[in-house]
Amino acid sequence: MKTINFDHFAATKMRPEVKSAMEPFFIEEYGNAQSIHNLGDAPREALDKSRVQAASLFNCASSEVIFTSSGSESNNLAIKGAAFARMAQGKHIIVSGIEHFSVLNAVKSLTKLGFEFTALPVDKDGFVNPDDVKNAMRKDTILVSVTHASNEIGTIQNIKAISEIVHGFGNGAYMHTDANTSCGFIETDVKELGVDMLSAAPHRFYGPKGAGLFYLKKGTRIMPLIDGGVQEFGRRAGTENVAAIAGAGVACELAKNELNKRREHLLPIQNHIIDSVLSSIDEVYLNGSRTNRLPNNINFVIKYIEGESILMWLNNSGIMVASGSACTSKILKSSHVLTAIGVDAALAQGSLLISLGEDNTMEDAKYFTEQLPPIVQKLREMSPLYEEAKSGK
Amino acid sequence: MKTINFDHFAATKMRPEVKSAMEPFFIEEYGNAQSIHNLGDAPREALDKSRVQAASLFNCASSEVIFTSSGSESNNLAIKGAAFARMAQGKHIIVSGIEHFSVLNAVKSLTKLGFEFTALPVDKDGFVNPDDVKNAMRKDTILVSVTHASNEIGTIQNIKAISEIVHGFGNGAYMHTDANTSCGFIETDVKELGVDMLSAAPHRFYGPKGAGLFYLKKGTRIMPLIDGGVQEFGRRAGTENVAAIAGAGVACELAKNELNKRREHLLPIQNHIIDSVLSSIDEVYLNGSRTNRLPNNINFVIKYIEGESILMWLNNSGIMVASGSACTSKILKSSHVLTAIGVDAALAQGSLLISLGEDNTMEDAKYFTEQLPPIVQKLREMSPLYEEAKSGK
Amino acid sequence: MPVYSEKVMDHFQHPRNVGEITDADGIGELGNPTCGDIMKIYIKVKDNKIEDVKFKTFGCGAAVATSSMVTELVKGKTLEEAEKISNAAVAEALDGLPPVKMHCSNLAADALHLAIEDYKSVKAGKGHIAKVETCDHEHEGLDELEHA
Amino acid sequence: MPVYSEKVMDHFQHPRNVGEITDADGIGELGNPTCGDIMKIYIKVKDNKIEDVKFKTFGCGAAVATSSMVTELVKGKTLEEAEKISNAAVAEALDGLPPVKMHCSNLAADALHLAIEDYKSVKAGKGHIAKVETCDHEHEGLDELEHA
Ligand SMILES: Cc1ncc(COP(=O)(O)O)c(C=O)c1O
Ligand SMILES: Cc1ncc(COP(=O)(O)O)c(C=O)c1O
Repeated sequence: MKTINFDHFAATKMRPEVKSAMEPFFIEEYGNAQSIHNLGDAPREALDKSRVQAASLFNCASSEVIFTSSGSESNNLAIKGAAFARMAQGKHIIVSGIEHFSVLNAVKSLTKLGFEFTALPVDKDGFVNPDDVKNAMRKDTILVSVTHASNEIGTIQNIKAISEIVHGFGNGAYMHTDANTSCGFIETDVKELGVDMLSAAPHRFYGPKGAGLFYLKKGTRIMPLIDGGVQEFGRRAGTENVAAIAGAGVACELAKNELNKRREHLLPIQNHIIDSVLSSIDEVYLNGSRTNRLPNNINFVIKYIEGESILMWLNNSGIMVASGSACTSKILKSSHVLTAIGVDAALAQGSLLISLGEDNTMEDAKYFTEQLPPIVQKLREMSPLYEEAKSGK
Repeated sequence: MKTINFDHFAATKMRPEVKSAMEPFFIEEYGNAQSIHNLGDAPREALDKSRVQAASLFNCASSEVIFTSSGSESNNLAIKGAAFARMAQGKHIIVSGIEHFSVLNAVKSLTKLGFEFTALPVDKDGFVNPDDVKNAMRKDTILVSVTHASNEIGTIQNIKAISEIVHGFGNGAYMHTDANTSCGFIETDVKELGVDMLSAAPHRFYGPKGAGLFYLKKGTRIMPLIDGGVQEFGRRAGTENVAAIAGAGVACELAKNELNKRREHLLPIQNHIIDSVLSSIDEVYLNGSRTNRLPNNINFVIKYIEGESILMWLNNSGIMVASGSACTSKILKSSHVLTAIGVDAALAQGSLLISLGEDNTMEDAKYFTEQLPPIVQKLREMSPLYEEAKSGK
Repeated sequence: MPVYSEKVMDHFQHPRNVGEITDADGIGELGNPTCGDIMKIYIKVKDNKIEDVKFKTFGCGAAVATSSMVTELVKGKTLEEAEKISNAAVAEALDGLPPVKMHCSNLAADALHLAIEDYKSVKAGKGHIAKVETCDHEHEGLDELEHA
Repeated sequence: MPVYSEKVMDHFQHPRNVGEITDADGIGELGNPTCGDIMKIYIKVKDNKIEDVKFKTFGCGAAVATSSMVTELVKGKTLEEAEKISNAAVAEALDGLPPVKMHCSNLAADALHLAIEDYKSVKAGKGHIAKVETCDHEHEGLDELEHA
């Protein structure tokens, strides 16, 4: 049976070009990029090249690119790094309520060290209102972090407007955006976005696991999360994962070149799935903005049934999806993003999260929209909630 | 020309078995280990397997193994993680003066948050005196970190004795050891060492870059360095670098099986180089303990000449070495380890750091001991210091 | 998806005794949609034996499989025998459940016991018992994972 | 090791004018072994021209190459011409130096100027000038790298 990956937010298949760029650095060119003898040459050049490729995707200088190990590390570096560097100026941080846990838990853990944070509300489509940012800004606000596009509901924020407010406040507060979901699929031009820091994860756009990207605008002060040697301009110590970084660079180059092509490929598939599911199954809702949305994200709530069961049945049909239900989450809580946009906790159990990628075809979409309705039917027939609803209880 | 890697502390060549274990996880099994659909199966199993392999090397439970991205990250997790988790108990940390920068700079950066540290002296061979640990312990000491074996002078510390003192003090202080240089070459049995935390770096023993190991004894409380998802038992968030972790596991298994073989292979080569250099070149000294020493480390001081120049001439002969000279360090300071064992700053410029590995042969050693004396001679003839010394100035 | 045993997968994909019993003698309902699982078990009792049993479940794979398994285990058993079946026994009959599911989706025996209680309550003229709302598994998952 | 240009490597491997001039007219010595580099330049002056020049250097590749290059650049030049040669000009003649070396090992022109000063001091009857201890490049390297 064919495997259809409709869960690209969990994993994308690395491009062959990416793998080829990594290959020399496993065995032949195994040297340390910091070595000044010959074994360091090829690794050092690979890092330089990759930095240029990433810088081109972000429209920044290569000296503003720092390689980390993951999107979570980049987010933690932004939040904790800026917090520790600027604690003399203040201890207040603003985030949106729909940030990824690597942002939310980072700010929560800072509260143990005396920091405070404001979590901004979002509207029913998941948008942060820039006016709310303005109202939340305080003299002691040192950092604002708002995710570029939600990894659950795909809503794309108006980061430019938020950055302008943050910088316009005039107290030197930094603006960070978590672009771990958006990067590779929509523009992530740091000048256009107006941010001081940006996090991205090449493994989300056909690059390797093990490399994260971090844009740090010249002049932005952070403390390292990982102290030690001078790697990454003294901002992130540790022997560099040369192969992963080399691959990450290629993934950035591909992303830059293919952004339009990717959108054109994904949009019809996304549209087909949304339209077909909404019309063929009753009591199903789309979460997130219908228009200002990533081209590769779809999030439904299917009433009366539970996500893990849907996921397991789809898995049986060779279709891999995710869910924001409590049962599918390792912390056994349903999605805080769905809660933030006002989805009732019981309804959130029926969440279905589809994320598309370059390997998906319109046939995949059609196969999925055929497979889903009978699964929903079967699970609803087994559901005491559906029974109650039908009997009017 | 043949390339002889005498700088294995910078980089070791990955074993083919390690590469094979990684291979499936680049493209075919590209899934996310956290996915509950089929794409998550192989990655999850790979992590489990690798954890067992690492646990076997450390003689601990697999639930006590946490994968990080590097030795530096493991060290930072130990130091900052324990500091933040236990700051209510106290804010004093003890380290040795010859720790790696990923330990030293981590404690230094904690001082900005109100922590204090004591850096213990070492004797001329680089040993920490356990009595000094005893004297440095305070009621508010929460953590002691001493490197298992020095990455510069190879001296192996008596960690067991130090752990006993730390735990015997009775205030609940934790004991961490940085085994990033020792692991894979001497025993790193955490029960035997008596430590609560241990850091290790598979890329140092024929494993891949991009994976670090961290042993965290059951019951030991730390705060994550990277907050976010539930990966690594909630101790280290971020999409797992499955390939690197799979490779790391194999490197651990190989290390466990080959520890004796490695020592038997390395010792004669080490001995030949030490004996030959000390007898064929005058005014050369060996740094570090002659007996209680890693089998793969050699550290000389060659008077009157400078490390980078030696390194460049050896590089010309196909021999890759390192140095603790200021010129070879990216922070432009000569080795703090040599300073700590009492080597004069000027002498430290002539430091030559040789680290051996499985690809080295006795022929390599002989070739090196032939090549070195004329290089030393040439550089000394060019050296104003040598001129002064000879003329008795 | 081998997080689940083959037996769990079998019961999930081919659940036994799904449905309602319109003239049930006892109904046990347990759970809370907020937390993810609701189980409803219907029993038909004759001569102190569970003559028929059916279930409806809203929940994850483990919830469905444990519901299915408990119905299979108790069919034809006396009430006393049925009361002795524990959640742990159900999990064991399924060749185990992943640790994270042990305490949250492993409630089918409890639902069965409620159905028996309901039957007894009605028989004693006390009427039906209430649905039981559980959410004891709503917790910070990370705390669970503490090395403590 | 292409951190260094080919010209640097050439001068490092084939340093020009290594040695001492026993009856030198001027000697300039600069540096400090603690920081890594010491350069000593000997000049022989005739008719206001640098007739001969030799050097000894303790230091890294850049230190050796800049010493060698400066001797090549000034041989036969007038003292005035030689005084105009800057460290930057030496680095440029070598097709550049890695940034980290620019300020620490790029002192050969300074040493040459000291040799000329020494020559003038002796000629003026004021005796030899002192060796100059420099360690201005001793700094926290990381600060250098600050994004500031
Ligand atoms: C003793 C010691 N600690 C820490 C490290 C840092 O390890 P990594 O380079 O993997 O971050 C090293 C590495 O080189 C080391 O030798
Ligand atoms: C929006 C967002 N932020 C952060 C992350 C964390 O990235 P990583 O898994 O690479 O640590 C993710 C990843 O899944 C994400 O979607």
